[in-house]
This record gives sequence, structure tokens and C-alpha cells, in this order.
Amino acid sequence: MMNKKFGEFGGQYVPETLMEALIEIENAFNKYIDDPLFKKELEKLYENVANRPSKLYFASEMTKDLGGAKIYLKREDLNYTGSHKINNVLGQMLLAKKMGKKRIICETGAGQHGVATATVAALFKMECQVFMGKEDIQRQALNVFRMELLGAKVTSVDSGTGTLKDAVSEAFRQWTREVDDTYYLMGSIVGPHPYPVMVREFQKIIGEEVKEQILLIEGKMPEAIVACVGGGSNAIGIFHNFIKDVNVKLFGIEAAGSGVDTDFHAATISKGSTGIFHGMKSKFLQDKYGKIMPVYSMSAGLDYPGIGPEHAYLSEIGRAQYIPVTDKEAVEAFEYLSQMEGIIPAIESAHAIYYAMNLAKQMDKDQIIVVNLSGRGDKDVNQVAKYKGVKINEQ
Amino acid sequence: MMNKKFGEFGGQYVPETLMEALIEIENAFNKYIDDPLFKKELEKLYENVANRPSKLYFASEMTKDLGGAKIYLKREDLNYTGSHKINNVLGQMLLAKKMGKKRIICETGAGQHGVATATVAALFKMECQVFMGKEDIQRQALNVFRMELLGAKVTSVDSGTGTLKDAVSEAFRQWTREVDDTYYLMGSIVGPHPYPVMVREFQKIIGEEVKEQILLIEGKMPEAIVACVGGGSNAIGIFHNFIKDVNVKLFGIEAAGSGVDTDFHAATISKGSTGIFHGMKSKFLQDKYGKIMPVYSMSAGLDYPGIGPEHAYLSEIGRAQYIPVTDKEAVEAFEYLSQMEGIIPAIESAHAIYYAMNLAKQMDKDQIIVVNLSGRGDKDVNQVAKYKGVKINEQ
Amino acid sequence: MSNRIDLKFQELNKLNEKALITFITAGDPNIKTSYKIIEKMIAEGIDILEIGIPFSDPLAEGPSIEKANYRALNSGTTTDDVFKMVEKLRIIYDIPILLMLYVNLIYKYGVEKFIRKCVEAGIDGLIIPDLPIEEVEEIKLYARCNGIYIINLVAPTTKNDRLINIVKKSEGFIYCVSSLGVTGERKNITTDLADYFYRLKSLTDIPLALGFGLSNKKQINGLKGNWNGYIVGSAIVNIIAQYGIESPEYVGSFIKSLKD
Amino acid sequence: MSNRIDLKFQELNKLNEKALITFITAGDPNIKTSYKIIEKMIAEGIDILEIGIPFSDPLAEGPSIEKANYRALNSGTTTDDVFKMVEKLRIIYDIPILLMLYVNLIYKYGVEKFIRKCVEAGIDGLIIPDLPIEEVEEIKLYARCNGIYIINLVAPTTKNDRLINIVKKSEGFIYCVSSLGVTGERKNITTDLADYFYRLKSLTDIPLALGFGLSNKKQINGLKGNWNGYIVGSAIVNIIAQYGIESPEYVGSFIKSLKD
Ligand SMILES: Cc1ncc(COP(=O)(O)O)c(C=O)c1O
Ligand SMILES: Cc1ncc(COP(=O)(O)O)c(C=O)c1O
Repeated sequence: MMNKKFGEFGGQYVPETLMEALIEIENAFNKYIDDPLFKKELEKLYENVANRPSKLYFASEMTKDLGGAKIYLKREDLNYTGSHKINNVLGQMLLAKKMGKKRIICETGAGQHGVATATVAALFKMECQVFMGKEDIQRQALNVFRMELLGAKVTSVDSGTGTLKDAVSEAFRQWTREVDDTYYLMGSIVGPHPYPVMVREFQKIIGEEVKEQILLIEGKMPEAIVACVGGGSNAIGIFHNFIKDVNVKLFGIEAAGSGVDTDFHAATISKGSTGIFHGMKSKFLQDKYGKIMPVYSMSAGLDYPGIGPEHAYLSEIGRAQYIPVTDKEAVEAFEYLSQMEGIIPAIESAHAIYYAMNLAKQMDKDQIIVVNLSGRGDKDVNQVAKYKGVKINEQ
Repeated sequence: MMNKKFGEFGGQYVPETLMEALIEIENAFNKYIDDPLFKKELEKLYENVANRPSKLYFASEMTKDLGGAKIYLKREDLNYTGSHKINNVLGQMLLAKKMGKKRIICETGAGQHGVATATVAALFKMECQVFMGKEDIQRQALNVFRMELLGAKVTSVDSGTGTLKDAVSEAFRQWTREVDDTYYLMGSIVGPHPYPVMVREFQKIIGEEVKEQILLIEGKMPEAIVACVGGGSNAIGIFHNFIKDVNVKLFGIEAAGSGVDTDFHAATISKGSTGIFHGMKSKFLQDKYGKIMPVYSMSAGLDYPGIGPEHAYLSEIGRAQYIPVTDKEAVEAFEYLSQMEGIIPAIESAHAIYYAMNLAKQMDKDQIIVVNLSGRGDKDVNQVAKYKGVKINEQ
Repeated sequence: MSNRIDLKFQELNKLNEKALITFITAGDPNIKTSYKIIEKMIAEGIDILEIGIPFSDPLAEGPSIEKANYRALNSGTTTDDVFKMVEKLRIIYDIPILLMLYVNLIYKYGVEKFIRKCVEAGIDGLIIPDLPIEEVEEIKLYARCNGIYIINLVAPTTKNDRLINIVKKSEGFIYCVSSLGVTGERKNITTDLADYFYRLKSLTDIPLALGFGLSNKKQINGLKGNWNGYIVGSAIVNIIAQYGIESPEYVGSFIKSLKD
Repeated sequence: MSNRIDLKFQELNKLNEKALITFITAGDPNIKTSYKIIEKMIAEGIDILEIGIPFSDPLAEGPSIEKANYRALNSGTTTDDVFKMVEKLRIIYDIPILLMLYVNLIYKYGVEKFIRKCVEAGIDGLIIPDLPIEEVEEIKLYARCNGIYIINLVAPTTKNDRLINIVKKSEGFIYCVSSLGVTGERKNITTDLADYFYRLKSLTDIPLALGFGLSNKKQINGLKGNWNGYIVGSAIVNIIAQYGIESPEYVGSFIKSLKD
């Protein structure tokens, strides 16, 4: 049995109608997570579908250029569908199948989790409905058609701000309507228990691989690990297996949008406060009455007013540090990595790259930083072009 | 020393200004191709940059659905940058570096070869210029910015039909201007010797992996191998290691566009005749005077009026069969694979999938087809949407 | 100190009547109108008043009440405004008053401070749709010793194990969600209400109030089960959406139609 | 049977004069105008005529001649039309005539048939820019026994090994490409022409004609090396691009300016 809370954070703050469903999932999760057969099946899916293990790539040009610590990139961008999201989707989809579910719903922001879910749903022959904010549907129309191609139904959410948080709320609403036969496949380590634990367990493969790979390549542990934090799944995925290794510093990078001193950011830990939302107690950007604030980041995947409860906890106890990086800085890192290593990172991941660029310079040449390159940046090229004032007109 | 001809096909039909450059490349290629150090470096690049080996994926749902031969997909779509093109780019770029070149030029159609080249050029710190037809630049504006992000200069070619063949011609023209310090990195097994041989040698890893993988998984050889054919590099890549295994049938799938009986197709072997163009003797779509015909396929990567000389030869001697598949059929396969396996194939590769779908039904359950899934279809989603009358408006 | 909710149900029980519990979102379309609507509803004889505090992300609500929340927020309504309105009501009215709100509004306000404010304003109970019994203790700790009830909800999906547990810990009444899904009017309630009612009744003597999807007298009269009360929300909110500041009259007539 | 090209160079050699070799694309802007332009050029005293057969993808050409090819194709000009025009010219003129064309036009036409047609029309030689000596034999086989020369090209990039080989196999004259790159006018020719010339001259007695980028008398006079002839193409084609069917007069004046 997994603990429901991380210190004071976590819990199950959901309407009664959903409680039994959460309990059902929790029970199934507890039953299968240590089942050797389930593990074996998941391993096969990781290998055959997600294309795992993902490479640990030595960024030699970047390292040379910065002149400090050695930088390694964990190449989750090379996973099938282009990000770490697929790891979690495979785990939960397998669980849903074991539970006899026939229908999957999920939320998506930039569309990465939606595409991953639609992909695996097609393979598993599950019906699939994806909730996506009206704003995000317009920003990421291509991903919408990708999901539809894969046979998923994409539902536009125009309540609230029409972005990720509203897609989550709407998915919850839909779930209460058809909780019997439907499985809600949450895309990050947020939401009510058991999601934060479950998503971590399905993402921790990242850190497990990293440890094995770095010990093989370098024969020692890294000094620092850096990952971007939206909900926090890629970060917890790479952190988890190192949490006990207290000499390994952990850095979670939040989206500072136009700057943490403006009204346009999504820096939950830097600027948020403890609250209860989307089923969990955690840190949120909210006003003094508890109203959830509109947030902003050019990165749709980080554009969320909360953060996973485990990160709130790691921050509280000082085990991990959370640092904001702005749009401008992320775009700089986006271009830097593209030209330095020929790797176009997801704009989410570019936040982590930026911090690593600065960190490396302050470290010695025999020290090591591992950055989680959580996704590929093809999806963001359009937006960065626009950010830079370049017009792209596909015909 | 590699043979310059495949039967009557191949050769070096280029302006005198380029002859010494071709000889220089040929000499370097002959020197390095069997050099254990070069091989070792290339292997490392395949692994660290291209993300090789690529998976051999059993398409269980498709196999079940079709009820015939077992279908395996060689997942070149999981390579970094999304297609088989990177294999060749790594090989040639390493060679160019050994030759002391500082500048790379190349052509691109859909942008896959251009993106792969720009990517590796960034990593190798080579200057890079990509020639791309004006039409293709408009159709694939996003890839243009991707290349620019990677530091490459993209040059619009508006001569001729403003498509791939004109981009090749323009790259040749540019090369004659600066042949001393520039390396022309050709994207398929076309052009003058030594390109067809060289590109094959850098792509044959595909078939080598397939043989090892299928023997490991199935303990036997496949009955058939299917690959799409534009210039023919992914096809030769998977065929090469099986050419001597005469019981393995080889199928190259050409783009039939609107149909081989219309004026809108690119089915070079089915409808073309022997000619000499772009430096090689091969099969081309041409009129009775030898004028090269405008060709058409919705797939920019197959939209080329010629084919690699080795395929012309394999066709002539009957070792491989070349079969046309239309836009309509390719779109059908594109959607089929998306929904059946959760894999969105490149529209190029979808041509091969379509043929495999039909072939499988005519074969027994204990027989095996391997299809080369040469690339991922994200780049084509927009176009398929348009083909199907769906409007996508990214904002 | 006995709670107005208990007194109300005792009174109705004696008369063999059912409680009419009505809901509006405070501040929709503005706090003044809300006050007038409430006065009208009380005048027409509702038994218990449920006032929603608007929230940015009301995830248990269907479109009607969801939009009411946005309207109320747009009119600038805060938690403090709602307390003030209740204080004002209390000068005149002794009707049981419940606040319906999302847990974050309490948590961020400060649980202790919030409960103190409830006491000061004369609140009798809280309905917190995203606070299942598994998480209730943190707030109940303060509510209990201040005589404020936390009204538990049960749903058709709630299984017996948990039902027993919830029922055991309930006070005031139990909010029995009629159907799967979020709030909102429904043409048909497909839950087997008779079975639902008797399953509950066999476990407890606490009053059972049915809510979600109830919209007119005829529908309510046709429902199976001998429920102690009915909660009507979206139907009223829809009238407010239509008539805005003119709505007190219309809400009044609607309440009247429910009482006839 | 001696070739008109050889005779021409012998004649010029005696007079200590250099050959003026001029190029146009047949059919640009139409075949009739091409004929008129050629008559004018001959009247103004050019020594050798080089006629381009239009091709869809002329990959050794710069923008000027490339566009001339498209104009000619748009006017419907085919290889057969060019043969007809040459036949007509031959009724009157005895000037050496070369065809400049891409190898596929010969190959697809049928090498044997093409050479026969050349003989019938009175063609003296072929310039095939995409046919290096490594690939020439297949066509030379037919050309040789029919007295048609294939004019070899050399480039500044050609190294001595190959140069010796090319020179050995040359006939008529050697087309010496002045610069890297494609056809087209050039302000400056950066190749060390003196060195280029002497390197070639030390290997052969065959006439050497310099081409690519030559555009006016002054430029030509200033060039290093004692070349046996100069080839002018893009400069003429540019005039045709500007004046279209009016161009014969203008081309005539231009040729005159080269001869003065
Ligand atoms: C590539 C990538 N990285 C990171 C994130 C942020 O999510 P998380 O913090 O859960 O990893 C997303 C979300 O869409 C993403 O697509
Ligand atoms: C994914 C993919 N497949 C196939 C091709 C066709 O090229 P080739 O025939 O050289 O494999 C292309 C060319 O762009 C491509 O991008």
C-alpha cells in the first residue's frame, strides 16, 4: 500500500461520485504494481512501444562551449510520440485494461499527453476521448488532427480560461458521468491519490536508466539533475531513483513566463501557496480567497497553476530546489541546443536546458549534470518562430 | 574499389568541373569505408545520434486484422529526426569531415533530408546550405524554420517546377561554384557515382539489423520485404543484405499519385524509360525527346522523376518488383496504421504499408513480411487533413 | 446548543413534511440581487437555504451552475461578501443556512478563521463537494467544536463499506446525489431511487435529502423513495441566468410552484 | 573527309586570328527568330556557331541560359525542329555548326539515330556539358565513324592526370571553361588564366577555346593566354531575353562590337 500523502501534501479531494473509482484504481494499482507478470508486460511495452531505454547522450559540444561541468541529456525526446508522456500512458493503459475498462478519457495541454494516450488507446483498442482547452486546440490544431487520426475524439473545453487546468476539470466532470466503465488517464503526477504515486511509479524508469547509464559511462554519480516542472512527471521520473542519494542535487525548473514579478507566469513553487485543487493538496497560484489564478507560459505543457504534491514536499523539506526560467531564457536555450548539438528540444525541456547552461559554468570539469530532455521541439518550432517574429504560413 | 555501374545503369554524367570532386569523394570513400576506425566512429554515431538500432516491431493488431502473413515493421521512424535519412547523413558527414570539408550543401524535398543534414551539420560544426523547391518551401514551411533553427541556410529554388528535382539541379549548380571547399551531401541513392554506392553502404545497416532481429525473434527469414521508393535509399537500405537470399521477395513501392494512367504520378519504373539525368543512367519519366516530365505525388519524398540506378538494375534482372500505389491508397494505409497500431507513418512509408496490407492477405499465417517504416508521419498530418477536406488553422 | 438544521427536520418530521432546500450562487448576477432572491425564496416558504460561494474552477458543477460561478466572480463577489450577506440575513431570518463551497476556499482563507466567520455570520452547515470523508477531519476538527455541521454527500456509486462509514459520521442530513455526473437539470433520473433510499434508510435515521437534477414539482412527486428533503439548484440558477436582476420575482413564482 | 571545325581553325591560324564562337538556344524566343539571329551573326562574321537544344533541366547553366531553355521549350521547340533549322541553314551557309545539348536528349532520341540526323543536317560537332570523358565512349562510337566531333571540356579544377587523358582524346578544339560555376556573365574571372593556358598548351596542339562568362571586347582583350578562340553565350542570350523577336538587330550590333 502506497502512502496517500507526501508530508502534508497529496490526498483525495474529489466529489464522492469519484471516490469508489479512485479506490478501485488504487486497489488495482496495488495489486499489479508488484506483480511480476504485469511488470514483465510493462517492460515489453516500454521496449516495443515506447522505444526504451532512451539514450543518455553526452552533449560534448555544449560541454566544450560552456567550459564547466559535463552535461548529459536523457533523451526522452527519442521515445515514440516524442516525449516522456508515453511511459506513464503505457503503465496506466495496461492497468486500465487489466481492470476491464473499455473507455479512456484524458486531458491534454500542448497535446503531447493526448497524442500519447490516443496512440496507446489505438493499439489497445480502447475508446478514447481527449479534453483540450479551446485556446490550446487553436494553438495546437495539428496535434488535434493527430489524435483524431489515431481514432480519438477530441473535445474542446471552453470553460474557465480554455487551457490545461480547465481540460483537467472537464475531464473530471465527464468522469463523474460515466465513472463505471471509464478510466481517467491523468497525464502528470497531479490529481488525487493514487495518481501522483502511480504516475511516478510509471515514470521512475527514467531515473533508473539514468543511474545505470551514468555509472556505466562515468563510473560515478552525477552532481546535479535538472528537469522542467509542469505537473512534474518528467522531473519526478528522473529524480525518484536519486532522492536517497543526498549528494545528487535536484533542480526542478518552473515556467516564469514573462517573469515572476509580472502577472504572466506559472511559477507555482516560487510564487504559489498551499491550497487544495484538482483533488490534491499542493502548491498553487491563487489569490487570497483561494481563487485559482490564470497562469501563463509560452510552453503549453508548463502552463498549469499547480504542481504535483511530491514536488511541494521535496521543496518543503529542501531535498529539491525549484527555480523559475522565463520564456525569453527558454527560447535562448531552445536555439542554443539546436545549433550546438543539432537537437531541437521541447520548449518545456528548454527551460531545464537554460538552467543547466548556467549551472554548468559554476561547476568543475569533472562534475556531471544530467538534464532530462523530456520531449522534442518539433511541436514548438511554429511558436518560437512567431515569438521571434518570423511568419510561417503552411499551405 | 566499388563498381561504378549496376549493369548498364549508374555512371558519372556530370559537368567536367565536378569530376575531380567526385573522384576525390570516391577516393576518400574507398579509403575509409573499410577503415576499422571510421567504421567504429560511424557505429557510435549510429548509436548516439541516430538512436540505432531501430526496433523491429511486430504489428500484432494489423496481423490479426488482416488474417494473413505476420507483419513486422522496421521502425526507422524512431530514428532521431524521424526517418532513415539520418543514417546516410551521418556516414557522409563523417566522410566530409575526414576530407577536411567545412561546408555542406544538400537538396531536400519534404524537408526530411534537409533537417537530418542541418542537424548533423550543427553537431559537426559545419556550415550548411539546403536547396529546396519553392513549392516545397511553401508546403513544408515548418521544416524550413526547423532547418534555420539548426543554423542552416535554406535557399528557395524557383527554377523548373520548383520541386525536388530542381533542388537537386540547383545544388549541383551551386556545387560547381564552390567545389573546392564544399561537400554535396546527396540524400538518396541517386546522382553520379559514388553516391548510389555510398548512400547504399550507409543505409545498409537497416537490412543488417533486420536480418539479425528477425532471426532472433522468428528463427527464420522473412518471405517478403516491402519498402517505398523515391530515390530508393530506404528500400536499398533494407534490401541490400537480402539480395543474395533469393527466397526473400523484394518489393519497391512507387508513388502512383492520381493513378499511373493519368498525367499525375511519379511511378518511374512502372511508366518510365531509360535515360540519363542528374548524373546517372537510370529510369526516368520523360517524353520521347528526353525532356524530364513534371511528376506528382502527394508525398513530397516520392515526388521525383527518377530512381536510383541500382533499383533500375534490380528491376531489369527481376530480383525486385516495383509496384505503384496511389495517393488515395496511401492515405487509406496512413489512417489504417494510425488506428490499428497507433503508429502514424510518413505518407511515403504509407505507400509500402498499403502494399503489405494486400500482400499479407494472400500469404499464409506462418509467413512473414517486413515493411520498412521509413519515417514518421507528423509532417504529413496537415496534408492528409487537407486531402480529406479537414481545415487546420494553427494560430 | 442545537443546530437549526436538526430543529428544522424535527419540525418537518412532526408535520410529516419534506424539506425544500434551495440553492443559489451568491453574487449571481450580483450580491444585492442574491439577497433579494433569498428573501423571496424565504417568503415562499423554503425550509433550508444553501448559498454557494463562487469559485474559479467549480469542478462538480454542470454548465448552469458553473456559469453562475463565473457570473458571480465577474460581479466581484468574494467569500467576505457572502459572510456579510449572511450576517444581514440573520438579522431578520432564522432559517437554516448552509454554505456550499469548494475546499480550497476554506483552506486558503484559513480553516480556523473561516469557521469563526461562519459562527459569527450564523452559518449552520457546510457542503463541500470536493471533500470526501477521507479528507474531512482537518476541517471537521474546527467545525465540530463550533457547532457547524459538515454535510456529507453520498452517491449512487458509493459502496456499502464506505456508505456505513459515511453515514456513521454524518450530521444534520445526508446529501444524497441522485445521479452520476455533475449538477444540472435532468429529464430522467436513471438511478434506482427506491433501492438507493432503502439501502440508506437501513443504515441510518439521519434525514436524507436528495439532490442533483430536480427541477419541478411533478418530477419530484414522481420520485421513488420516502426522502426527507429535496435540493433544487440548477433550475433556480437557470432562471437567474435568464432574468438577471429581474429574477427575484421569477424565482419566487418558481418556488411557489414547487410548494403548491 | 575533313571536319569544318578543323578547316576553320586552320584558316584562322594562317591569318593569326582567333575564333569567335557564339551560342544561342534554338527556339528562344521561337525558332523563326533563332534563324534570323543566326543569319545576322553569320553576317557579322562569327567563326563557329553553337546551337543549344532546349532541355527541361539544364543543370550546367546559370539563370540566363536556363531561362532561355524554358522560353524555347515554351515555344514548343523540339530536337527535330532544331535539325530542320540546321538543314535550312546548311542550304546557304558553310560555317561550322555545333550542337550544345544535354546527354539525355541524345540518349533518349537514340544515339545512332541522333548521329545520323546530325550527318544529314550537316552538324560538325557536339558539346555535351554533362558527358565527361569517362562516359563519352557510348556516343563517340557512333560519332567517330560519322565524322562528328565531340568537343571535350576542361575546367580549372581538372587535374593533370585527367587533363592529359582528355587532351589526348580531344578533336576539333577543347572547350576550356574559364571559371568554376555555371554559365553566365562574370565581372571578373578569378582563374589564373595564364597558368591555365600554358598548362594546356604544354600538353596539346589542338585549338583551345575559352568560354563561360565572356561578355565584351574589352574584357576579352584583357584576358591572359593566347587562346585560339572565345565562346560567347549568356551575353547574347541576355539580349534575346530583353528584345525577343526584335533581337536579331541587337544581337547583330553586339557581334559587330566584338569584332571591331
Ligand atoms: C515535453 C514535455 N515536457 C514536460 C512537460 C510538463 O509535464 P511534466 O511536468 O508532467 O513532465 C510536458 C507536458 O506537456 C511536455 O510535453
Ligand atoms: C520518410 C521517407 N521515406 C522515404 C523517402 C523517399 O526517399 P528514399 O526512396 O531515398 O528512401 C523519404 C524522402 O524524403 C522520406 O522522407
